[in-house]
Amino acid sequence: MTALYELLSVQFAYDQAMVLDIDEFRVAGNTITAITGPNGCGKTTLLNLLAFLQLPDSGTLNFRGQPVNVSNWSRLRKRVSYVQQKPYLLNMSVRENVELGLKFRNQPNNDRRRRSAAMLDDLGIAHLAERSAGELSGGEVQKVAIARALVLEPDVLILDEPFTHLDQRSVGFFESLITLLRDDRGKSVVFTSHDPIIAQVLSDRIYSMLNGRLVPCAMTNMYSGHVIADQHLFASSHLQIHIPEQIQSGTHLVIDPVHLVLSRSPLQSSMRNAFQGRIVALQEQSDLIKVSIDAGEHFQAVITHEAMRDLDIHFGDPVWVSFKSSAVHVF
Amino acid sequence: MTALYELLSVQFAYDQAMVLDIDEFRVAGNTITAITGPNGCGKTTLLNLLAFLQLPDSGTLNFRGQPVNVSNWSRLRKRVSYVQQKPYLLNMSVRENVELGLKFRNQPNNDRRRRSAAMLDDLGIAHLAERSAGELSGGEVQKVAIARALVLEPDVLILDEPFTHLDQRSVGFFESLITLLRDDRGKSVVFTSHDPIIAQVLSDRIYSMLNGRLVPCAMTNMYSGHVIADQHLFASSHLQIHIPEQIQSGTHLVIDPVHLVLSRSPLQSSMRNAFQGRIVALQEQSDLIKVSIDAGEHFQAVITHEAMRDLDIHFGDPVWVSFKSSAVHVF
Amino acid sequence: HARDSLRMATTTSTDNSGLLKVLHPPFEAQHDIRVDVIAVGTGKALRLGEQGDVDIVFVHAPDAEQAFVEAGFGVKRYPVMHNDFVIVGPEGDPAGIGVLTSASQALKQLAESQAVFISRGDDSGTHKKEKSLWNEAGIEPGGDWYLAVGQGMGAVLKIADDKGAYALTDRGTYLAYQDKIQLKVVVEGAPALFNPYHVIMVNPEKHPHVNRQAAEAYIDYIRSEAGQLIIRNFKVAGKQLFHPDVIP
Amino acid sequence: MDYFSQAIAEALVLVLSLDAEVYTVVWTSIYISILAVCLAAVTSIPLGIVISLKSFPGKPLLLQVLNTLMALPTVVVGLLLYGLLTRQGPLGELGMLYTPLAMILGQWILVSPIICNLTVSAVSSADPRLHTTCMTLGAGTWQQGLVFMSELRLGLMAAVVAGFGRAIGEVGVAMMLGGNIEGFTRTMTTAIALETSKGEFELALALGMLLLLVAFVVNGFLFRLQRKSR
Amino acid sequence: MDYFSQAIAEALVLVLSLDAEVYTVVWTSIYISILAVCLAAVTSIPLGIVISLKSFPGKPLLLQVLNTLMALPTVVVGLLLYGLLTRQGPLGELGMLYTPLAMILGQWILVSPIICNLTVSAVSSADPRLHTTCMTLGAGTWQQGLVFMSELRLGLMAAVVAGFGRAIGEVGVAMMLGGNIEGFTRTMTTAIALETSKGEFELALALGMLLLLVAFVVNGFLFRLQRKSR
Ligand SMILES: Nc1ncnc2c1ncn2[C@@H]1O[C@H](COP(=O)(O)OP(=O)(O)OP(=O)(O)O)[C@@H](O)[C@H]1O
Ligand SMILES: Nc1ncnc2c1ncn2[C@@H]1O[C@H](COP(=O)(O)OP(=O)(O)OP(=O)(O)O)[C@@H](O)[C@H]1O
Ligand SMILES: [Mg+2]
Ligand SMILES: [Mg+2]
Repeated sequence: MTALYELLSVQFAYDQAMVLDIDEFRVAGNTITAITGPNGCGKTTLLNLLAFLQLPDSGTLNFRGQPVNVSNWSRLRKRVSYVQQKPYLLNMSVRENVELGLKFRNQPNNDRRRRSAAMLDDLGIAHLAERSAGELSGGEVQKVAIARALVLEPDVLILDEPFTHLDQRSVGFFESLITLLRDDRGKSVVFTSHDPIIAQVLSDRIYSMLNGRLVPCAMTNMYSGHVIADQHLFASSHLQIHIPEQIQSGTHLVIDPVHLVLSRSPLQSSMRNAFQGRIVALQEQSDLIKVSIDAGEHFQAVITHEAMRDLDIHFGDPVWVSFKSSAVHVF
Repeated sequence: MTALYELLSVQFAYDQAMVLDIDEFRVAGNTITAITGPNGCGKTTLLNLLAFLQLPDSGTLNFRGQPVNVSNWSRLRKRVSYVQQKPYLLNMSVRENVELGLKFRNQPNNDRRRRSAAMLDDLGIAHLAERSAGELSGGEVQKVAIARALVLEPDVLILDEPFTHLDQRSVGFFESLITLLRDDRGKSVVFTSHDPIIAQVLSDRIYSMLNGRLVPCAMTNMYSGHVIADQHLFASSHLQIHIPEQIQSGTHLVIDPVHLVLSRSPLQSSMRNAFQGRIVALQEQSDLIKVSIDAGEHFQAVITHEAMRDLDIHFGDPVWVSFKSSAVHVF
Repeated sequence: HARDSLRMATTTSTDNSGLLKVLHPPFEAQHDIRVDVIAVGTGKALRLGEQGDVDIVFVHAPDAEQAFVEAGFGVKRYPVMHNDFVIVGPEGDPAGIGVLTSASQALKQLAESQAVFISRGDDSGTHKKEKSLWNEAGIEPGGDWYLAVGQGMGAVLKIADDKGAYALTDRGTYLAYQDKIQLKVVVEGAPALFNPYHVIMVNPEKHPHVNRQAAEAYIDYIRSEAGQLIIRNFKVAGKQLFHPDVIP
Repeated sequence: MDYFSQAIAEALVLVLSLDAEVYTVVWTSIYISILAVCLAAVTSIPLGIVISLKSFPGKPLLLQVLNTLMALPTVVVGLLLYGLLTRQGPLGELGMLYTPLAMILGQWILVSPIICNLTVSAVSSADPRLHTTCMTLGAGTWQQGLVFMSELRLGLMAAVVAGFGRAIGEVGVAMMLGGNIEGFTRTMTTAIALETSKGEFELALALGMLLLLVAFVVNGFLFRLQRKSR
Repeated sequence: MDYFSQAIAEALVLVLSLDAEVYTVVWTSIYISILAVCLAAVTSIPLGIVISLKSFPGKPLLLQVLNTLMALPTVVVGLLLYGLLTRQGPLGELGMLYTPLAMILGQWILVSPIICNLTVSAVSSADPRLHTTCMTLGAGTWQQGLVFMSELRLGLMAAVVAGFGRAIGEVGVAMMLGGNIEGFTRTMTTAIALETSKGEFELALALGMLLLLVAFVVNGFLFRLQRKSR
């Protein structure tokens, strides 16, 4: 099966400053993809490409195997919906805003009415339908913007920090809605978030961005520091971590939580890195448990309930964290 | 000592719709106050009053004991800084934006330069100083807006969802900055947030809002349902909770986390409410531990390390949650 | 407009006097023709004829008219009526030209005394007359005292009044403005101040769409006894403005 | 102040007398300028939107030219069209000179740069997210134009009102192309010019007041229209 | 097309001959209209900002009146000021009639409603957060006005350009209050009117082209100014 999106050697710059520099990035269909990363790393810019608002300066952007260019992008735009980071509502009623995309698709009037009403009802903002868009609270604006995108029932939903301004109940609702879109409707979702937990829980794939580059893993275990080249070490403020020999430079190091191994005592193994720490947080998450360990740096590991029981580790207990040098990304 | 803010019988309506209806609300000086609540409950409207952007339709709004009115509010505005929910940057450079408030206060040019440069440096956005405000990412805009408010060194800082769009590192930084402003500089902060953990960790006082009314406690343990009046019970979807006799109606019930009592076995006590559950999350927070219990409804309790040790409870263990009927708020 | 129409270009002074308002209705009723009057400067009126945008022109600039006909733009000039130019000036006549009977002498004296003179400066009939008078006097006017304002007659009178200056004007416009200004007639009746009006049909050979029938009917009418009597009887402020040329 | 009180008195007489001649002149002014402005709005608003949304080489130059065209004196527009419509001119055969149609054409040319420029300014001052929002919702070119019109209605209404003021208050085009023919192409402004040249300043001023009254009523009507469309 | 080619040829001659007389006329046009527009901008932009930010009873009426004043025919402005400045009038003693000063005054009156209205429209179309941001930062009334001017500079520049176009292209005020006195108050537009009345249409048109050229240069200058101020 061809990928939904395929980006190869894509670069993008505003004025002179290079903002995106992506070697290879693929999004499979019927998946949820999360993108996290610090402010200004290029998340929004990437989503602008995925929503066909901008074209790469160089490189290839394919959608379902088809190269995107100025001649087809306005047509392709009708197959994706994009909720921008700071959504703009038009100076009309909430209902008219939600119906706008349907109007552009020349849906008949009563059909538009029905679908917008159902959507507003679903999102619990039916009472706002006839309110002017200028008279909404921050969270209400966000909900209307999401409704405006969802009502189009697009193949792909692109959401830039969709949960900002939403209260907890709404966040929960949208989380299940997004999962439902993937599971029951076969849709795909790409979203950004600064909340690593939401990104982790919700997505099939997490990508981290830094300075315009994509790294396929969560930002959870990210440390900044420098490479000590001839010793094959990475020095963060509190730890020295073994890294693969070929890596010569980089200022950030990331470890995927699933590659962390926990044990009550030091392990005799091929894993070059092993640190002792203390369990400072435990959290149930779907069928897994997220464990936070303070070992100079904070590590987050994800283990099963059985593993937890077998290990017999508890909140506050000392514990060892080990991982192979090949499990780290340096960039 | 007179309160910093005092609101008595304050009401505010947009057009016809009543949005604020506050019996009594006081903010003490040199404290951090958090306000949480669902979308559209009136948080922003309340902050607009506290920032002297609007006056109540009726009731009294006092600032340091002095009634606020149209003749003094523009003067009082110079003593508070307000970061709005969706901050607006002017179409000039970042530095000029940050210096704007100082310019309005007729600070000399070199003083403005120095203070804005220092502030941008503190917030890690010195490299953005000469960038045009229109060319920033979402989080960068938020940081500039916060810098623009902080550089004025106001007595009172009012922040509407200040952590939206910020990456995790920046959130952490601003959290410590806010604490520092209170502890070392004697300032006061009022902020809103949808993140109950941030609200809890950061503030001296948490208020919850619902439908324009203020309730002085966190939203963490909030359940919706209805009052069964003659039995003095509140029925949520999963539990029935004993409530004070005088309460006749209400659709929401809230329990302050600090009033929850945990035990390994049922307690013989005056506490009318006792439910059995299971520990599903543990999290270290400053000197305390936050415990989440699933007992039909989710309860969040806060206990000390010693209490945790004495009780000898662990992740996944069964546990009893008890509280007095007088510990609940119904509204 | 279903009715047949005759387009006439005329000078502002003719139209402004109000003569056409009484002269035309009998003609229009009799021939069921509507006369569309386009009142503009003399130069522009002749130009509109040249371009073929009107059927007939009714102006007072003998030399220009001559040239117009000779160039073949117009068929023939018919004298219709005349009145006269006058030189007006501030009360008391500070330049003392009122005693002179020759217009060019009067202008010469004006130039010598450096009294302010306002000129139309717009190549209109009046302006052309003024230039020929200066010519006769052998003077090339210029300097601070000579202001060419390039406007209509009324505006010139207003400016002259404001500045306490002299000006050459047709009598009709002066009579119309008499109440609004303090200027007085200082020189009149000199033969050189004669001001004849002619009507000319635009040449249908050059411009085939010219409404020849109506134009000829109009010329006949305006030179008929009926037309001429209306001209003679037309009065502004109790004074006769125009003297018919066909009837005595 | 005799001058002004007399002018006001004459204005009252004009309004109250309901003279058929005055009525014709007022009506000619109104319908010609309204038609010209409608024509200009229909052509120039879309043009302005397109110009400001597209980027193409020579755009700054085009904008500067459009700005410059706002300085077109009415007489020059009159002269230009005269050159086309005179019997000798390329369109002379149509016999359009000295008809209301010619005046409408002239005022259209006069008003178009104003409406076009102010449209460009309204679009450029709009929130840039308006454009991207339209794109993300899949708007076609036409649909996007309609959305812009509705979203920028305040600014566009100001453009139309400015254009209307220009059209109803101008005299050069009406004079050159209409010819100020009584009962046919005489408008309030050409009548004012005529009375002024006759020295009937008070009457001219009274006509001017009448013109402002008419403009006031038309603007009130436009305002109501705008408020309704909200 | 003889008419137009002749006009273009005459325009070239006008520009290339650098005739002192032509130069005087061009310069008179420029300095009078620029001074009038500066005066109008200085008075009407602040006024427009205040009007749109304050709410007071009668505001809709005031706005409608301001809109109406955009329809002021130039001749009517001329008549009004004439009534004041004529020797018999209340300000006659000043002897201002038929001077450049009177023309500047007249064009100021003419242009002010345009700039004021377009300012109101620019402020009303601005993001409402601009106002609240100023307030939260503690801006005084004056400071806020300055911020609005800088923030809305695009729209305000459009207002000024429209006003300049109106001023340099108008003829009624220049004619009535300036008197078209050669070498003193003759502007390009009054010269055009004069040549037109003489029937020298080609020369008039050539002058019109010259006027547009001048306006083009001035607008280019304004643009550069605006870009610099960014
Ligand atoms: N219009 C623009 N012109 C110039 N630079 C821009 C523009 N928009 C964004 N940038 C810069 O490009 C970089 C990437 O911006 P982008 O908005 O993609 O970041 P982001 O990852 O979405 O950040 P955030 O988490 O703050 O939303 C940033 O450094 C930003 O300053
Ligand atoms: N300008 C306005 N005109 C009319 N109603 C308004 C206006 N602004 C807000 N409201 C309404 O007032 C109520 C309170 O709004 P407010 O912005 O204070 O909510 P909030 O608690 O800040 O919500 P959020 O969490 O979404 O930011 C909402 O129902 C909102 O729809
Ligand atoms: Mg972003
Ligand atoms: Mg809010």
